[in-house]
Amino acid sequence: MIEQQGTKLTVLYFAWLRERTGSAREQVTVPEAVGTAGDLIAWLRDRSPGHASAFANPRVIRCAINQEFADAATKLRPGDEVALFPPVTGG
Amino acid sequence: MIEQQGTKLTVLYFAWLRERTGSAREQVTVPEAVGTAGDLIAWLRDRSPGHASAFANPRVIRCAINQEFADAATKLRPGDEVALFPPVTGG
Amino acid sequence: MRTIRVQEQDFDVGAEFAGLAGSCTGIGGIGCFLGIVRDAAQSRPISAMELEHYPAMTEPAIERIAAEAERRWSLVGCTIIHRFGRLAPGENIVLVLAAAAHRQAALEATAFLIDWLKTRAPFWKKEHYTDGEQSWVEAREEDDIAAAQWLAEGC
Amino acid sequence: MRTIRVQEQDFDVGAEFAGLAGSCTGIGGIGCFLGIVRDAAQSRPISAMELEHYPAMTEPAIERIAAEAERRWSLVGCTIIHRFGRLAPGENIVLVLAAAAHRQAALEATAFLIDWLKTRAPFWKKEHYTDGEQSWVEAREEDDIAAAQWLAEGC
Repeated sequence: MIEQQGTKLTVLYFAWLRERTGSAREQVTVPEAVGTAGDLIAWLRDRSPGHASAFANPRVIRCAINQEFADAATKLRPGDEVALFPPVTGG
Repeated sequence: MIEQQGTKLTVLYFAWLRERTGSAREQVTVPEAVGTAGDLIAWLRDRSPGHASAFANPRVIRCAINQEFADAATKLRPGDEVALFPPVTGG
Repeated sequence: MRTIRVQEQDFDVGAEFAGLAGSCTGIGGIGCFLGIVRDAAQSRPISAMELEHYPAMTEPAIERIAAEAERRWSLVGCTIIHRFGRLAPGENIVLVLAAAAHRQAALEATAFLIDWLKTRAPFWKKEHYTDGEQSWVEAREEDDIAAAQWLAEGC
Repeated sequence: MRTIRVQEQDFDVGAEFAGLAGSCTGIGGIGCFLGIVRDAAQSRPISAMELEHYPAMTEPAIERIAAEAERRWSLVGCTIIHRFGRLAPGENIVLVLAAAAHRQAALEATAFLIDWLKTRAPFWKKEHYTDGEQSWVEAREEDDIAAAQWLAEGC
Protein backbone atom coordinates (compact mmCIF):
# COMPACT_ATOMS: atom_id res chain seq x y z
CA MET A 1 0.00 0.00 0.00
CA ILE A 2 1.36 3.40 -0.92
CA GLU A 3 0.68 5.87 1.90
CA GLN A 4 0.51 8.88 -0.46
CA GLN A 5 -2.60 7.49 -2.12
CA GLY A 6 -4.53 7.86 1.16
CA THR A 7 -6.31 10.91 2.54
CA LYS A 8 -4.21 13.30 4.60
CA LEU A 9 -6.04 14.73 7.62
CA THR A 10 -5.24 16.77 10.70
CA VAL A 11 -6.89 15.26 13.77
CA LEU A 12 -7.38 17.28 16.96
CA TYR A 13 -8.34 15.81 20.33
CA PHE A 14 -9.90 17.67 23.23
CA ALA A 15 -10.63 17.02 26.92
CA TRP A 16 -10.34 13.38 27.94
CA LEU A 17 -9.82 12.28 24.33
CA ARG A 18 -6.64 14.38 24.35
CA GLU A 19 -5.59 12.87 27.65
CA ARG A 20 -6.26 9.26 26.64
CA THR A 21 -4.70 9.48 23.17
CA GLY A 22 -1.78 11.37 24.68
CA SER A 23 -1.84 13.96 21.93
CA ALA A 24 -3.64 17.19 21.09
CA ARG A 25 -2.97 17.04 17.36
CA GLU A 26 -1.92 14.39 14.85
CA GLN A 27 -1.32 14.36 11.12
CA VAL A 28 -2.68 11.08 9.71
CA THR A 29 -3.05 9.56 6.27
CA VAL A 30 -6.01 7.23 6.10
CA PRO A 31 -6.82 4.68 3.38
CA GLU A 32 -9.46 5.56 0.76
CA ALA A 33 -11.86 3.20 2.52
CA VAL A 34 -11.97 5.59 5.49
CA GLY A 35 -14.51 7.90 3.90
CA THR A 36 -16.45 9.40 6.83
CA ALA A 37 -15.88 10.79 10.30
CA GLY A 38 -17.32 7.56 11.71
CA ASP A 39 -14.85 5.50 9.66
CA LEU A 40 -12.01 7.67 10.97
CA ILE A 41 -12.98 7.06 14.60
CA ALA A 42 -13.01 3.29 14.00
CA TRP A 43 -9.66 3.48 12.19
CA LEU A 44 -8.00 5.58 14.94
CA ARG A 45 -8.64 2.87 17.56
CA ASP A 46 -5.77 0.78 16.26
CA ARG A 47 -3.13 3.47 16.61
CA SER A 48 -2.35 2.80 20.29
CA PRO A 49 -3.86 1.35 23.46
CA GLY A 50 -4.57 4.95 24.44
CA HIS A 51 -6.53 5.49 21.24
CA ALA A 52 -8.37 2.22 21.80
CA SER A 53 -9.37 3.42 25.27
CA ALA A 54 -10.33 6.89 23.99
CA PHE A 55 -12.57 5.48 21.27
CA ALA A 56 -13.95 2.49 23.16
CA ASN A 57 -17.46 4.00 23.07
CA PRO A 58 -17.87 5.92 19.79
CA ARG A 59 -21.40 7.00 20.76
CA VAL A 60 -20.00 9.54 23.24
CA ILE A 61 -17.63 11.09 20.69
CA ARG A 62 -18.59 14.32 18.95
CA CYS A 63 -16.76 15.84 16.00
CA ALA A 64 -16.23 19.00 14.03
CA ILE A 65 -14.81 19.15 10.53
CA ASN A 66 -13.03 22.36 9.59
CA GLN A 67 -14.42 23.99 12.75
CA GLU A 68 -18.07 23.12 12.08
CA PHE A 69 -20.00 20.48 13.99
CA ALA A 70 -20.37 17.31 11.92
CA ASP A 71 -21.60 13.79 12.48
CA ALA A 72 -20.40 10.25 11.87
CA ALA A 73 -21.82 10.23 8.35
CA THR A 74 -20.01 13.39 7.25
CA LYS A 75 -17.63 12.73 4.33
CA LEU A 76 -13.93 13.46 4.72
CA ARG A 77 -11.86 15.35 2.16
CA PRO A 78 -8.09 15.61 1.88
CA GLY A 79 -6.73 18.33 4.12
CA ASP A 80 -9.69 18.36 6.50
CA GLU A 81 -9.15 19.37 10.12
CA VAL A 82 -11.14 16.81 12.10
CA ALA A 83 -11.67 17.59 15.78
CA LEU A 84 -12.83 14.81 18.09
CA PHE A 85 -14.14 15.50 21.57
CA PRO A 86 -16.70 14.56 24.20
CA PRO A 87 -19.99 16.50 24.34
CA VAL A 88 -19.25 20.14 25.12
CA THR A 89 -19.75 21.49 28.64
CA GLY A 90 -19.07 25.21 28.47
CA GLY A 91 -21.11 28.11 29.74
CA MET B 1 -76.17 63.83 60.47
CA ILE B 2 -73.36 63.86 62.96
CA GLU B 3 -69.97 63.64 61.26
CA GLN B 4 -68.33 61.89 64.21
CA GLN B 5 -70.56 58.82 63.71
CA GLY B 6 -69.00 58.15 60.29
CA THR B 7 -65.81 56.25 59.46
CA LYS B 8 -62.60 58.25 59.45
CA LEU B 9 -60.22 57.32 56.66
CA THR B 10 -57.00 58.61 55.11
CA VAL B 11 -57.24 58.58 51.33
CA LEU B 12 -54.12 58.76 49.15
CA TYR B 13 -54.12 59.46 45.42
CA PHE B 14 -51.36 58.61 42.97
CA ALA B 15 -50.44 59.42 39.36
CA TRP B 16 -53.28 60.98 37.36
CA LEU B 17 -55.74 60.44 40.22
CA ARG B 18 -53.54 62.78 42.29
CA GLU B 19 -53.43 65.29 39.45
CA ARG B 20 -57.18 65.22 38.76
CA THR B 21 -58.31 65.35 42.40
CA GLY B 22 -55.71 68.04 43.05
CA SER B 23 -54.52 66.35 46.20
CA ALA B 24 -52.13 63.61 47.28
CA ARG B 25 -53.77 62.94 50.62
CA GLU B 26 -57.11 63.67 52.24
CA GLN B 27 -58.67 62.90 55.61
CA VAL B 28 -62.32 62.00 55.08
CA THR B 29 -65.17 60.85 57.27
CA VAL B 30 -67.62 58.73 55.35
CA PRO B 31 -71.16 57.70 56.38
CA GLU B 32 -71.68 54.17 57.74
CA ALA B 33 -73.29 53.21 54.42
CA VAL B 34 -69.89 53.56 52.75
CA GLY B 35 -68.69 50.12 53.78
CA THR B 36 -66.29 49.02 51.03
CA ALA B 37 -63.53 50.42 48.84
CA GLY B 38 -65.98 50.45 45.93
CA ASP B 39 -68.49 52.46 48.00
CA LEU B 40 -65.73 54.92 48.87
CA ILE B 41 -64.84 55.49 45.21
CA ALA B 42 -68.51 56.22 44.40
CA TRP B 43 -68.77 58.54 47.40
CA LEU B 44 -65.58 60.47 46.54
CA ARG B 45 -66.98 61.51 43.13
CA ASP B 46 -69.16 64.18 44.71
CA ARG B 47 -66.33 65.98 46.48
CA SER B 48 -65.32 68.15 43.51
CA PRO B 49 -65.45 68.29 39.71
CA GLY B 50 -61.82 67.06 39.83
CA HIS B 51 -62.88 64.04 41.88
CA ALA B 52 -65.75 63.42 39.48
CA SER B 53 -63.29 63.42 36.59
CA ALA B 54 -60.80 61.21 38.44
CA PHE B 55 -63.42 58.59 39.26
CA ALA B 56 -65.45 58.80 36.05
CA ASN B 57 -64.44 55.24 35.19
CA PRO B 58 -64.13 53.21 38.40
CA ARG B 59 -63.05 50.12 36.44
CA VAL B 60 -59.59 51.59 35.84
CA ILE B 61 -59.06 52.43 39.52
CA ARG B 62 -56.98 50.12 41.69
CA CYS B 63 -56.67 50.33 45.47
CA ALA B 64 -54.62 49.31 48.42
CA ILE B 65 -55.82 49.33 52.02
CA ASN B 66 -53.16 49.77 54.67
CA GLN B 67 -50.47 49.20 52.01
CA GLU B 68 -51.89 45.94 50.70
CA PHE B 69 -53.65 45.54 47.38
CA ALA B 70 -57.39 45.27 47.85
CA ASP B 71 -60.47 45.27 45.63
CA ALA B 72 -63.80 47.05 45.43
CA ALA B 73 -65.43 44.52 47.77
CA THR B 74 -62.85 44.95 50.54
CA LYS B 75 -64.45 46.24 53.76
CA LEU B 76 -63.30 49.51 55.28
CA ARG B 77 -62.48 49.99 58.94
CA PRO B 78 -62.03 53.22 60.89
CA GLY B 79 -58.49 54.55 60.53
CA ASP B 80 -57.72 52.71 57.27
CA GLU B 81 -55.25 54.22 54.83
CA VAL B 82 -56.93 53.77 51.46
CA ALA B 83 -54.72 54.40 48.43
CA LEU B 84 -56.37 54.89 45.04
CA PHE B 85 -54.39 54.76 41.81
CA PRO B 86 -54.37 53.63 38.18
CA PRO B 87 -52.86 50.21 37.34
CA VAL B 88 -49.18 50.23 38.28
CA THR B 89 -46.52 50.65 35.58
CA GLY B 90 -43.17 50.27 37.29
CA GLY B 91 -40.22 48.13 36.36
CA MET C 1 -29.00 37.35 51.01
CA ARG C 2 -31.97 39.48 49.97
CA THR C 3 -31.33 43.15 49.19
CA ILE C 4 -34.17 45.53 48.38
CA ARG C 5 -33.75 49.24 47.84
CA VAL C 6 -36.07 51.95 46.58
CA GLN C 7 -34.07 55.06 45.91
CA GLU C 8 -33.81 58.25 43.89
CA GLN C 9 -30.08 57.99 43.16
CA ASP C 10 -28.47 55.75 40.56
CA PHE C 11 -26.94 52.35 41.36
CA ASP C 12 -23.70 50.71 40.26
CA VAL C 13 -24.52 47.51 38.37
CA GLY C 14 -21.04 46.01 38.75
CA ALA C 15 -20.96 46.72 42.49
CA GLU C 16 -24.37 45.06 42.93
CA PHE C 17 -23.21 41.90 41.13
CA ALA C 18 -20.06 41.82 43.25
CA GLY C 19 -22.00 42.45 46.45
CA LEU C 20 -24.47 39.66 45.76
CA ALA C 21 -21.80 37.18 44.61
CA GLY C 22 -19.66 38.01 47.64
CA SER C 23 -22.49 37.57 50.14
CA CYS C 24 -23.46 34.00 49.28
CA THR C 25 -21.84 30.63 48.75
CA GLY C 26 -23.01 27.99 46.31
CA ILE C 27 -23.63 30.37 43.42
CA GLY C 28 -23.40 28.87 39.94
CA GLY C 29 -24.93 31.80 38.14
CA ILE C 30 -26.66 35.14 38.46
CA GLY C 31 -29.58 36.12 36.26
CA CYS C 32 -30.18 39.82 35.78
CA PHE C 33 -32.53 42.32 34.25
CA LEU C 34 -31.57 45.98 34.02
CA GLY C 35 -34.37 48.34 32.97
CA ILE C 36 -33.29 51.54 31.25
CA VAL C 37 -35.25 54.68 30.31
CA ARG C 38 -36.01 54.47 26.60
CA ASP C 39 -35.29 57.44 24.38
CA ALA C 40 -38.67 57.25 22.63
CA ALA C 41 -42.16 55.82 23.13
CA GLN C 42 -44.07 54.91 19.97
CA SER C 43 -41.33 56.82 18.11
CA ARG C 44 -42.09 59.98 20.12
CA PRO C 45 -38.79 61.27 21.58
CA ILE C 46 -38.68 61.36 25.37
CA SER C 47 -36.90 64.03 27.40
CA ALA C 48 -37.54 62.48 30.81
CA MET C 49 -39.33 59.71 32.65
CA GLU C 50 -40.91 60.57 35.99
CA LEU C 51 -41.42 57.73 38.44
CA GLU C 52 -43.90 58.17 41.27
CA HIS C 53 -44.36 55.55 43.96
CA TYR C 54 -46.17 54.87 47.23
CA PRO C 55 -43.34 55.00 49.76
CA ALA C 56 -45.08 53.25 52.65
CA MET C 57 -46.05 50.34 50.43
CA THR C 58 -43.22 49.99 47.92
CA GLU C 59 -40.62 48.12 49.95
CA PRO C 60 -43.12 45.76 51.63
CA ALA C 61 -44.65 44.98 48.21
CA ILE C 62 -41.22 44.19 46.74
CA GLU C 63 -40.36 42.08 49.81
CA ARG C 64 -43.50 40.02 49.18
CA ILE C 65 -42.54 39.54 45.52
CA ALA C 66 -39.01 38.48 46.49
CA ALA C 67 -40.35 36.08 49.13
CA GLU C 68 -42.58 34.50 46.49
CA ALA C 69 -39.57 34.03 44.17
CA GLU C 70 -37.63 32.43 47.02
CA ARG C 71 -40.54 30.11 47.67
CA ARG C 72 -40.69 29.03 44.02
CA TRP C 73 -36.98 28.70 43.24
CA SER C 74 -33.95 27.63 45.14
CA LEU C 75 -32.22 31.01 45.25
CA VAL C 76 -29.09 31.73 47.24
CA GLY C 77 -29.74 35.45 47.02
CA CYS C 78 -31.47 38.25 45.15
CA THR C 79 -31.16 41.99 44.72
CA ILE C 80 -33.92 44.35 43.65
CA ILE C 81 -33.29 48.07 43.27
CA HIS C 82 -35.96 50.38 41.90
CA ARG C 83 -35.47 54.10 41.35
CA PHE C 84 -38.04 56.87 41.55
CA GLY C 85 -37.98 60.54 40.61
CA ARG C 86 -37.13 62.18 37.30
CA LEU C 87 -34.84 60.15 35.03
CA ALA C 88 -33.31 60.98 31.66
CA PRO C 89 -33.24 58.60 28.68
CA GLY C 90 -30.48 56.03 29.09
CA GLU C 91 -30.61 56.16 32.89
CA ASN C 92 -31.09 53.01 34.93
CA ILE C 93 -34.60 52.45 36.34
CA VAL C 94 -34.60 49.00 37.89
CA LEU C 95 -32.14 46.19 38.62
CA VAL C 96 -33.11 42.60 39.37
CA LEU C 97 -30.47 40.01 40.24
CA ALA C 98 -31.22 36.38 41.17
CA ALA C 99 -28.38 34.08 42.22
CA ALA C 100 -28.75 30.30 42.25
CA ALA C 101 -26.72 27.12 42.02
CA HIS C 102 -28.13 26.50 38.53
CA ARG C 103 -28.83 28.86 35.69
CA GLN C 104 -32.41 27.83 35.07
CA ALA C 105 -33.53 28.89 38.56
CA ALA C 106 -31.55 32.13 38.26
CA LEU C 107 -33.07 33.05 34.89
CA GLU C 108 -36.62 31.99 35.67
CA ALA C 109 -36.59 33.86 38.98
CA THR C 110 -35.25 36.96 37.20
CA ALA C 111 -38.10 36.89 34.68
CA PHE C 112 -40.63 36.28 37.46
CA LEU C 113 -39.31 39.14 39.59
CA ILE C 114 -39.46 41.72 36.82
CA ASP C 115 -42.88 40.48 35.60
CA TRP C 116 -44.32 40.84 39.09
CA LEU C 117 -42.57 44.15 39.80
CA LYS C 118 -44.29 45.50 36.69
CA THR C 119 -47.73 44.54 37.93
CA ARG C 120 -47.47 44.37 41.74
CA ALA C 121 -45.14 47.13 42.86
CA PRO C 122 -46.77 50.56 43.35
CA PHE C 123 -44.92 52.62 40.75
CA TRP C 124 -46.35 54.88 38.06
CA LYS C 125 -44.45 56.32 35.13
CA LYS C 126 -45.02 59.58 33.35
CA GLU C 127 -43.31 60.26 30.05
CA HIS C 128 -42.21 63.80 29.26
CA TYR C 129 -41.74 64.30 25.52
CA THR C 130 -39.29 66.62 23.84
CA ASP C 131 -42.23 68.65 22.45
CA GLY C 132 -43.21 69.59 26.03
CA GLU C 133 -46.20 67.27 26.32
CA GLN C 134 -46.42 64.56 28.93
CA SER C 135 -48.54 61.52 29.60
CA TRP C 136 -48.92 58.76 32.15
CA VAL C 137 -47.80 55.38 30.85
CA GLU C 138 -50.74 53.02 30.60
CA ALA C 139 -50.50 49.49 31.92
CA ARG C 140 -49.84 47.06 29.09
CA GLU C 141 -52.02 44.02 28.67
CA GLU C 142 -48.88 42.00 27.83
CA ASP C 143 -47.56 42.80 31.30
CA ASP C 144 -50.69 41.40 32.93
CA ILE C 145 -50.45 38.29 30.77
CA ALA C 146 -46.74 37.86 31.59
CA ALA C 147 -47.43 38.22 35.31
CA ALA C 148 -50.47 35.94 35.25
CA GLN C 149 -48.57 33.18 33.47
CA TRP C 150 -46.62 32.62 36.71
CA LEU C 151 -49.89 31.98 38.53
CA ALA C 152 -50.84 29.26 36.06
CA GLU C 153 -47.40 27.70 36.45
CA GLY C 154 -47.35 28.27 40.21
CA CYS C 155 -46.29 25.40 42.39
CA MET D 1 -23.59 46.08 18.53
CA ARG D 2 -22.38 42.49 18.88
CA THR D 3 -19.34 41.87 21.09
CA ILE D 4 -17.81 38.41 21.39
CA ARG D 5 -14.66 37.66 23.32
CA VAL D 6 -12.96 34.44 24.34
CA GLN D 7 -10.26 35.20 26.84
CA GLU D 8 -8.23 33.92 29.76
CA GLN D 9 -8.42 37.11 31.85
CA ASP D 10 -11.40 38.21 33.92
CA PHE D 11 -13.97 40.72 32.71
CA ASP D 12 -15.64 43.69 34.42
CA VAL D 13 -19.40 43.11 34.54
CA GLY D 14 -20.27 46.76 35.18
CA ALA D 15 -18.05 47.96 32.33
CA GLU D 16 -19.66 45.47 29.94
CA PHE D 17 -23.17 46.70 30.83
CA ALA D 18 -22.06 50.31 30.36
CA GLY D 19 -20.30 49.51 27.09
CA LEU D 20 -23.33 47.76 25.64
CA ALA D 21 -25.80 50.40 26.87
CA GLY D 22 -23.58 53.18 25.51
CA SER D 23 -23.18 51.61 22.09
CA CYS D 24 -26.85 51.33 21.15
CA THR D 25 -29.96 53.50 21.11
CA GLY D 26 -33.48 52.25 21.72
CA ILE D 27 -32.62 50.08 24.71
CA GLY D 28 -35.43 49.45 27.18
CA GLY D 29 -33.68 46.68 29.06
CA ILE D 30 -30.69 44.39 29.24
CA GLY D 31 -31.00 40.72 30.17
CA CYS D 32 -27.94 39.06 31.61
CA PHE D 33 -26.55 35.76 32.77
CA LEU D 34 -23.27 35.61 34.65
CA GLY D 35 -21.83 32.13 35.16
CA ILE D 36 -19.60 31.68 38.19
CA VAL D 37 -17.34 28.79 39.24
CA ARG D 38 -19.19 26.85 41.93
CA ASP D 39 -17.39 25.97 45.15
CA ALA D 40 -18.63 22.37 45.12
CA ALA D 41 -20.00 19.77 42.71
CA GLN D 42 -22.37 17.19 44.21
CA SER D 43 -21.19 18.49 47.60
CA ARG D 44 -17.56 17.72 46.72
CA PRO D 45 -15.46 20.86 47.34
CA ILE D 46 -13.76 22.25 44.24
CA SER D 47 -10.32 23.88 44.26
CA ALA D 48 -10.32 24.89 40.58
CA MET D 49 -12.20 24.62 37.32
CA GLU D 50 -10.15 24.16 34.16
CA LEU D 51 -11.73 25.28 30.91
CA GLU D 52 -10.33 23.94 27.65
CA HIS D 53 -11.59 25.13 24.29
CA TYR D 54 -10.98 24.79 20.55
CA PRO D 55 -9.54 28.19 19.67
CA ALA D 56 -10.03 28.07 15.90
CA MET D 57 -13.67 27.16 16.33
CA THR D 58 -14.80 28.93 19.51
CA GLU D 59 -15.41 32.46 18.27
CA PRO D 60 -17.03 31.41 14.98
CA ALA D 61 -19.32 29.03 16.91
CA ILE D 62 -20.33 31.82 19.30
CA GLU D 63 -20.87 34.22 16.37
CA ARG D 64 -23.29 31.69 14.86
CA ILE D 65 -25.18 31.39 18.14
CA ALA D 66 -25.40 35.19 18.46
CA ALA D 67 -26.56 35.53 14.85
CA GLU D 68 -29.31 33.00 15.54
CA ALA D 69 -30.44 35.02 18.59
CA GLU D 70 -30.49 38.20 16.49
CA ARG D 71 -32.58 36.39 13.89
CA ARG D 72 -35.12 35.25 16.49
CA TRP D 73 -35.41 38.40 18.61
CA SER D 74 -35.28 42.08 17.92
CA LEU D 75 -32.03 42.82 19.76
CA VAL D 76 -30.26 46.14 19.68
CA GLY D 77 -27.05 44.51 20.87
CA CYS D 78 -25.49 41.61 22.68
CA THR D 79 -22.27 40.76 24.50
CA ILE D 80 -20.85 37.28 25.04
CA ILE D 81 -17.61 36.78 26.92
CA HIS D 82 -16.35 33.29 27.75
CA ARG D 83 -13.20 32.59 29.72
CA PHE D 84 -10.85 29.63 29.44
CA GLY D 85 -7.94 28.40 31.54
CA ARG D 86 -7.81 27.61 35.23
CA LEU D 87 -10.36 29.40 37.40
CA ALA D 88 -10.93 29.39 41.15
CA PRO D 89 -14.34 29.03 42.84
CA GLY D 90 -16.22 32.31 42.74
CA GLU D 91 -14.49 33.49 39.58
CA ASN D 92 -16.51 34.57 36.56
CA ILE D 93 -16.74 32.06 33.69
CA VAL D 94 -19.17 33.48 31.18
CA LEU D 95 -21.16 36.65 30.64
CA VAL D 96 -24.17 36.96 28.35
CA LEU D 97 -25.90 40.31 27.83
CA ALA D 98 -28.83 40.89 25.47
CA ALA D 99 -30.21 44.40 24.99
CA ALA D 100 -33.62 45.05 23.48
CA ALA D 101 -36.39 47.62 23.43
CA HIS D 102 -38.58 45.29 25.51
CA ARG D 103 -37.73 43.06 28.44
CA GLN D 104 -39.24 39.88 27.06
CA ALA D 105 -36.91 39.83 24.05
CA ALA D 106 -33.93 40.67 26.27
CA LEU D 107 -34.68 37.88 28.77
CA GLU D 108 -35.62 35.23 26.24
CA ALA D 109 -32.52 35.93 24.14
CA THR D 110 -30.36 35.73 27.28
CA ALA D 111 -31.77 32.29 28.14
CA PHE D 112 -31.36 31.14 24.55
CA LEU D 113 -27.76 32.33 24.32
CA ILE D 114 -26.63 30.57 27.48
CA ASP D 115 -28.56 27.39 26.60
CA TRP D 116 -26.90 27.21 23.20
CA LEU D 117 -23.47 28.19 24.52
CA LYS D 118 -23.73 25.21 26.86
CA THR D 119 -24.38 22.77 24.02
CA ARG D 120 -22.88 24.38 20.90
CA ALA D 121 -19.70 26.19 21.91
CA PRO D 122 -16.57 24.01 22.04
CA PHE D 123 -15.64 24.25 25.71
CA TRP D 124 -14.88 21.45 28.13
CA LYS D 125 -14.66 21.77 31.89
CA LYS D 126 -12.55 19.79 34.28
CA GLU D 127 -13.18 20.00 38.00
CA HIS D 128 -10.23 19.81 40.38
CA TYR D 129 -11.32 18.78 43.86
CA THR D 130 -9.72 19.82 47.12
CA ASP D 131 -8.77 16.16 47.74
CA GLY D 132 -6.49 16.28 44.67
CA GLU D 133 -8.72 14.30 42.34
CA GLN D 134 -10.08 15.70 39.13
CA SER D 135 -12.73 14.81 36.61
CA TRP D 136 -14.16 16.07 33.35
CA VAL D 137 -17.63 17.48 33.72
CA GLU D 138 -20.13 15.32 31.85
CA ALA D 139 -22.73 16.90 29.61
CA ARG D 140 -26.07 17.12 31.39
CA GLU D 141 -29.18 15.80 29.78
CA GLU D 142 -31.08 18.85 31.07
CA ASP D 143 -28.76 21.05 29.01
CA ASP D 144 -29.62 19.17 25.84
CA ILE D 145 -33.31 19.42 26.66
CA ALA D 146 -33.01 23.16 27.38
CA ALA D 147 -31.16 23.75 24.11
CA ALA D 148 -33.53 21.57 22.07
CA GLN D 149 -36.59 23.38 23.40
CA TRP D 150 -35.52 26.42 21.34
CA LEU D 151 -35.64 24.28 18.18
CA ALA D 152 -39.23 23.27 18.89
CA GLU D 153 -40.15 26.92 19.51
CA GLY D 154 -38.04 28.18 16.60
CA CYS D 155 -39.64 30.68 14.29
